[in-house]
Amino acid sequence: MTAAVATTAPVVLVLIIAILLQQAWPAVTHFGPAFLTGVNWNPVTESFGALPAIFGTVTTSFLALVIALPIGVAVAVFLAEQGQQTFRGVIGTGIELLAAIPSVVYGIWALYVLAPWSYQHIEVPISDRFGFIGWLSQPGVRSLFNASLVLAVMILPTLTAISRDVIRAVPRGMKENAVALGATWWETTWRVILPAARPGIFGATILALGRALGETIAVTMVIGNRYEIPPSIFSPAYTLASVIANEFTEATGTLYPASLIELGLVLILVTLTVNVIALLLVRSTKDRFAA
Amino acid sequence: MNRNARRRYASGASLAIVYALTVLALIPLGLVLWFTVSKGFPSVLHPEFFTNSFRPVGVPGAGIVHAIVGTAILVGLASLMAIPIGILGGVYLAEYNVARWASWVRLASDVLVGTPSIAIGLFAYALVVAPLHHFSGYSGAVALAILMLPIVIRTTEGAVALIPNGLRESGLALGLRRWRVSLQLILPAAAPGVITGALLAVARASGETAPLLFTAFGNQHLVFDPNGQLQALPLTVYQYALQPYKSLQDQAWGAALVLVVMVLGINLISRWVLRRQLRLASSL
Amino acid sequence: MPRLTFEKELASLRESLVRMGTLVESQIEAALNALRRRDGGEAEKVRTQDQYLNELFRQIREQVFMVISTQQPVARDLRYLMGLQYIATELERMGDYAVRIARMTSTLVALPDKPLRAEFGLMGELAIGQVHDILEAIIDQNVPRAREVASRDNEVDRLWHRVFEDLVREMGEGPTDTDGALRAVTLLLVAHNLERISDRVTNVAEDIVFLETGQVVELG
Amino acid sequence: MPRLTFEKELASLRESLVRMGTLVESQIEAALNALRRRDGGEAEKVRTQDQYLNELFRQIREQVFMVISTQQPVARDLRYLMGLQYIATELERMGDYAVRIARMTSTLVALPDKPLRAEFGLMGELAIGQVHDILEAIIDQNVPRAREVASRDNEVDRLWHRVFEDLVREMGEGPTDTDGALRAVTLLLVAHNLERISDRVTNVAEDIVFLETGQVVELG
Amino acid sequence: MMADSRPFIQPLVQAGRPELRALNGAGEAKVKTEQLSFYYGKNQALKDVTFEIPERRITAIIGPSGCGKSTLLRVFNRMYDLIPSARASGTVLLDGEDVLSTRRLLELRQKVGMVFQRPSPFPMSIRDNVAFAPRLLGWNSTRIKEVVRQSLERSALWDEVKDRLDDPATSLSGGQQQRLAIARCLAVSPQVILMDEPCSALDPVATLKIEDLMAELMKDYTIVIVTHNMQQAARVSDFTAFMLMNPDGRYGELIEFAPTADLFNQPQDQRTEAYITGRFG
Amino acid sequence: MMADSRPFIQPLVQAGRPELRALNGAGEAKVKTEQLSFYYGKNQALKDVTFEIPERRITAIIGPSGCGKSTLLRVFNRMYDLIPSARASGTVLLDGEDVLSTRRLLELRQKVGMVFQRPSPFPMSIRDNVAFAPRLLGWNSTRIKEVVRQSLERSALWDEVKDRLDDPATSLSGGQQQRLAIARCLAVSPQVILMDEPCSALDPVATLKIEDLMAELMKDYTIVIVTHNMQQAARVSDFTAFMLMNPDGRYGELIEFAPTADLFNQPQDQRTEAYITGRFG
Repeated sequence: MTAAVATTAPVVLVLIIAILLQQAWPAVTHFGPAFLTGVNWNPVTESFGALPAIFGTVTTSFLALVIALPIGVAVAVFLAEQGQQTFRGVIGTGIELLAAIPSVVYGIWALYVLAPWSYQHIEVPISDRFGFIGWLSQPGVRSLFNASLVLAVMILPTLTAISRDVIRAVPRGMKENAVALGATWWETTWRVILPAARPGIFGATILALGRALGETIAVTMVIGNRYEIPPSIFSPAYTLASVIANEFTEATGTLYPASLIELGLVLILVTLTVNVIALLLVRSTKDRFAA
Repeated sequence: MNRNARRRYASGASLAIVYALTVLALIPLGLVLWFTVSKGFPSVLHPEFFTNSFRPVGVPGAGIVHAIVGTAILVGLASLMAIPIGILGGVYLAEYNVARWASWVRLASDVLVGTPSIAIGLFAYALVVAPLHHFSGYSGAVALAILMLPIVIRTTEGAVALIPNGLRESGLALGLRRWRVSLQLILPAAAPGVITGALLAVARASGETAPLLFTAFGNQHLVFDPNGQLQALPLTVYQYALQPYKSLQDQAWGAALVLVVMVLGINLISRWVLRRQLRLASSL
Repeated sequence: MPRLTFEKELASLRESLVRMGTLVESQIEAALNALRRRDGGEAEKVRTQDQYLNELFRQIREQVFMVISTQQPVARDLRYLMGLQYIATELERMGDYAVRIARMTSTLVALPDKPLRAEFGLMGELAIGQVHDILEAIIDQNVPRAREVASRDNEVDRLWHRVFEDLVREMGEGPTDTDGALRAVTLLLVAHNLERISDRVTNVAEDIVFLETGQVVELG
Repeated sequence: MPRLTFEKELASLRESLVRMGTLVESQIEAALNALRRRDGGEAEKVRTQDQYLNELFRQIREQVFMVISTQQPVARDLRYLMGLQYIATELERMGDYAVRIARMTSTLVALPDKPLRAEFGLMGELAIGQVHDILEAIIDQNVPRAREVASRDNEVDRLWHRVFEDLVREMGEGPTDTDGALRAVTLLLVAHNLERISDRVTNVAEDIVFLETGQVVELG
Repeated sequence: MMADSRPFIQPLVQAGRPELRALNGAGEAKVKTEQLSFYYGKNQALKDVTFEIPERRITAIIGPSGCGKSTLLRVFNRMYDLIPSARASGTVLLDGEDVLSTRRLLELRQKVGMVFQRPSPFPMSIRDNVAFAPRLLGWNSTRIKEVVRQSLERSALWDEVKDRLDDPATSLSGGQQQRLAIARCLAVSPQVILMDEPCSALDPVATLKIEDLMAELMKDYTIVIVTHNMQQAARVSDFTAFMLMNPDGRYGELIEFAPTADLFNQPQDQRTEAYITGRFG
Repeated sequence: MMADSRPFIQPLVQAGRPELRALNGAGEAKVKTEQLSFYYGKNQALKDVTFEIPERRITAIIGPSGCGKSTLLRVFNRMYDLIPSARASGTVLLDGEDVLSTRRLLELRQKVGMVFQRPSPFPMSIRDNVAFAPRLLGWNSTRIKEVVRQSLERSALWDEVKDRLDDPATSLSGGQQQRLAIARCLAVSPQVILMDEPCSALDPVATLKIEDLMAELMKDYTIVIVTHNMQQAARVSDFTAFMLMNPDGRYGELIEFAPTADLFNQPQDQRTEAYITGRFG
């Protein structure tokens, strides 16, 4: 009985892929591999290519990660320190709560607050100085960069929370030993604790990456939804999720929705691989200290 | 000595940097809350906001009751589907985790947690909407259920796994049946953790937009029939926010505030429950 | 917290010791009776009895062993065990003296009878009294009593010296024959052994002081 | 795995025991020399020396205590410790006999000189030899040797009986005076004590067998 | 005289010496183990263990870690069933009934109680902890009430908790929790009690309390205790089994089984002596 | 004769008896503790602890759990700094330098090494574990190479690991890991080594190995060991401090400090005797 129930998870997972594949089949057969490399998206001529969306998705996510990772780990280290527990507790809880805030809320905030601000105080100044570098020119309110920015804010809590747990999982004895050997706080953290936690933190990172890749709403609201490989990180772009979110409901015919669903399929496969890697890594750390 | 002085200095400096970064991290997160509250507050002040449903732009007294009700129905249905299954599954994973494929189940549910909600929306669409040829609350509930299921499973398993093995052994050593030990000794001990899991799942589900876009789809009127289209809070925020009309944008902020309060509320409760669980487990 | 097992074993050990003491006492008594009544049979019995005494002694030692190796006693407990064992050793010796007296009795029985001088009776009384009382001191762990008993040693010594001098003078004066000499010498040795017994009592007293207080003292 | 501390303490304990043995041996030797040379001073010295013997004995006991209470020895280790302690007890006794011989020597010195009969020399030789050899047996933990040494007891016994009979006969025959009697009796006691010493050696031998093999045996 | 001198020796013999105490009355084999071998999947954990656990006595199993003493203990109540791939061969007879093959597992475990290293009290009141099993066994409340009291009394806990039976069990100290665990297992009135390092998590004071308790329980129960603390085995047990891991086979085997007093004074096997005198390895 | 009979007694006295061994050469106070009190926030953990730890001797601190022995140990290298709200008053002098007030923490901790109950090897190779601290001190590689070897030799681990110095430290057995921990702390050549229950996680065999090692190290280091295993304290230490929790104040205090042999034979304090003879509480 329970055994049967327990299998629902894998069953569902397989179902999802199977059904989406079946739904996407027309597109898969019609475009073949070219779908992944095609650059235009034209419902009228029914020519669809996923590359710009894929590019958008991947770049936004990685950019977000680059911004969030160092900060996240730093905060995690801060939180894992003992002392002023209540204080750290409050901050920790606060950050975890922010992980729970619906993405649509981040979206609206990004749309009306973050994006304008970042346009004025980040994009413009940078492009003024470094505009001569192509991909730092043409600042815009709705841009790939701002999407990354909001993503960074959104994954920061996850990143922090998991990293903190991993760091806390490092046996206290290690810290004590290092300190007893006359190591400073930094030496202890940097040479003993973080190395011990490394795999776990890496796992957390990739997990966050997965989140970023799949994030739909917030990105859709600020990325500008232009279906092209943007010339600059400050220009509008598109992501797999956004395309689906924006176009699926009005998609007509067979090939158009099929293509959209194929986009979804691509998205799933990307996140799936990323996730699997992450999970295996996290697990390995846990086991290390379980022994 | 000299070197040691340098070491102390380096250590101090790096500590300072860590603190600085923490502050930096807190700023945007703080701002999110601040703006949601400050911008959403005005619209929340009107009682109609909670009693009335959609009014065309310009017509005063617009409200979001239809969205709240919709969310309630969707999440309610989803919970009915996801939570019981999730709990049993979680207990099974923790209690019989020796089974070879258990680790696969675990991996699957983890992956499911990470699957983009939009894709799950697509799935629900293909599974329910397409065959029935109309958007419906049911399809939305299905989507949300799929979102919730892995969360419930994993948190339940986590909570159960937290219970020291000694408890299990002691129970069996007293000559009690395996399933009795699992359900009458272990599960009660893990109850708070399990509840936490359920609550978190609910919170997550009630905040999701993407899966509802082409399942529940949305509805401007207050309806209770899950077989038809349903509005939901997140949908409201999403749709109104992108409108050029100030009034709708304000309603969006208002809805956002309601949503945030709801979600954070649930979270805080679950957290409180969880803390009791941890204290208990550690004392076992 | 009692440490039941350990206490139980200590108790049984003390008990065995008391048994041993009683046996010793009866041995000495028997030996002296034999001497007084010139009863060769009784003397013989004393000698055979001695084996039980040795057996008891062996067992007490073994028991002490077992308790030490299984209970890891320290401080007072250990002292107590060792003390009991010291005492056992002394008792076993006393037993030997009883046997020796018995042996000499057998010699005397073979010789022509003569009235036994009063001192022997006295010394016997005293010695037996000491042994008896020291046993009580052991049982009710009574240190002052032990000291008191030890102090009586002097009296016995006095008697022993008197007996010695008298016998020597006797031998010196007047015409003697081998039998006479043999008898005198034997009696002398009997007295000597009685004196040794009361010495041992002193040692036991010292051991009691030790096992109760942990102090090493020289009595008498 | 060696258990360094414990081994060290065992070693030092054995060492102390050997010291004690050597002292006993020299005590007995001294006592006999005094007897042979009629040297009151030497005899006196033996009696004063005895205190060191007792001190040594006290310390060995204490040491055994400490080792038991701190090292919780069991089985062979415990047996070994107890064995050493038994031996110490015997040695201390031998010391007492030496003292007694010395005391008697003082008595004899006061009396008119007469040639000492050969048996005393012999018995002395034998006794000392036994003590000496049993010490070696202890040092190189040599059980057969111990047994051999113990077996020599019979020879000493034989001598003791001869001395006894001769002296008694002497006293019986012919005219004697108090001094003569005293002298005879004293010599008799000397011989008696020598015999006792060699008895003790037998006990030591038994103890050696015990601490090496764990068997309780009756030798001689 | 011959006759009435015997008593001088006889009674004494019984007093101090477990192996002789064992001879009168109780002490017949309660559990017979013959040629017991045990495997975790491919690797063998025990080989040809053969010995008899005497009734209403305390039997200690000692040995260095990895010698399989815990494994052996877990055979007696089939705890190893929890581990798949665990397999036992040979015979283990409890009152003549085969433990390894019995289908009546629940009865077996009620007959053979077990106390673990960590007391792990159930997350409920002290009373409910003791009453837990009886309730599931569907005993009526009066009987349960009775049992709770008895068990707590026997485990020398009653006086300490009788006024707070409804407090959570977790509010007890480590030592008390362990005694509660014992009470819990007494509640189903077992005949054999297996103890797996019951004191290794306790301080000396609590430890000695438990040891005294064992001495008490011995009167009515057959106790088997696994401990890596030799001194403890020596202190509490009547019989001791010494196990060692076979250097080649990497499996545990029984080296020597004897009355405790003998094993700690005259061990028959070189390795036993080496181990108890700490000259080992 | 008087004269040359003395030697019969003299040397013997020194041999078996730590407190007397202590008298010759080493044994002067290395750490002086005076009126030491310790607080965790509001509640007092130690009160007026005053005693002296002799140089190049093994000093054991025993007592029931909660008597504050670990706390006391953690004062000597200021480990308690890790716990905020922990506060110490009184004086602790190490070679005359005040430990409580010193700002030169790193130096202090290099001088006072510590070994914990759980060895917790660092997630790196065996070699790197030992080389950890020296590298922080910026020693040159040749010197480090040298130190690694020495430390491992002193901790009696060299022969077992010399061919696998680059294996992860976690691949070692529990006992080896503990000796590695010792090597790790020897590497910075401390003068005092604090050991907090170093053996409570090990089996008897590994335990005795460590105890022997301590006996070796004693020649060059001052060792302070906290253990709840009285027998162990008795076996290894020259001096023993017995601590107890004050029933009213709920703070730990030093009941008796004496040469081990004396403390276990003639304890001066009732409570000490009660504790070591197990008649406690």
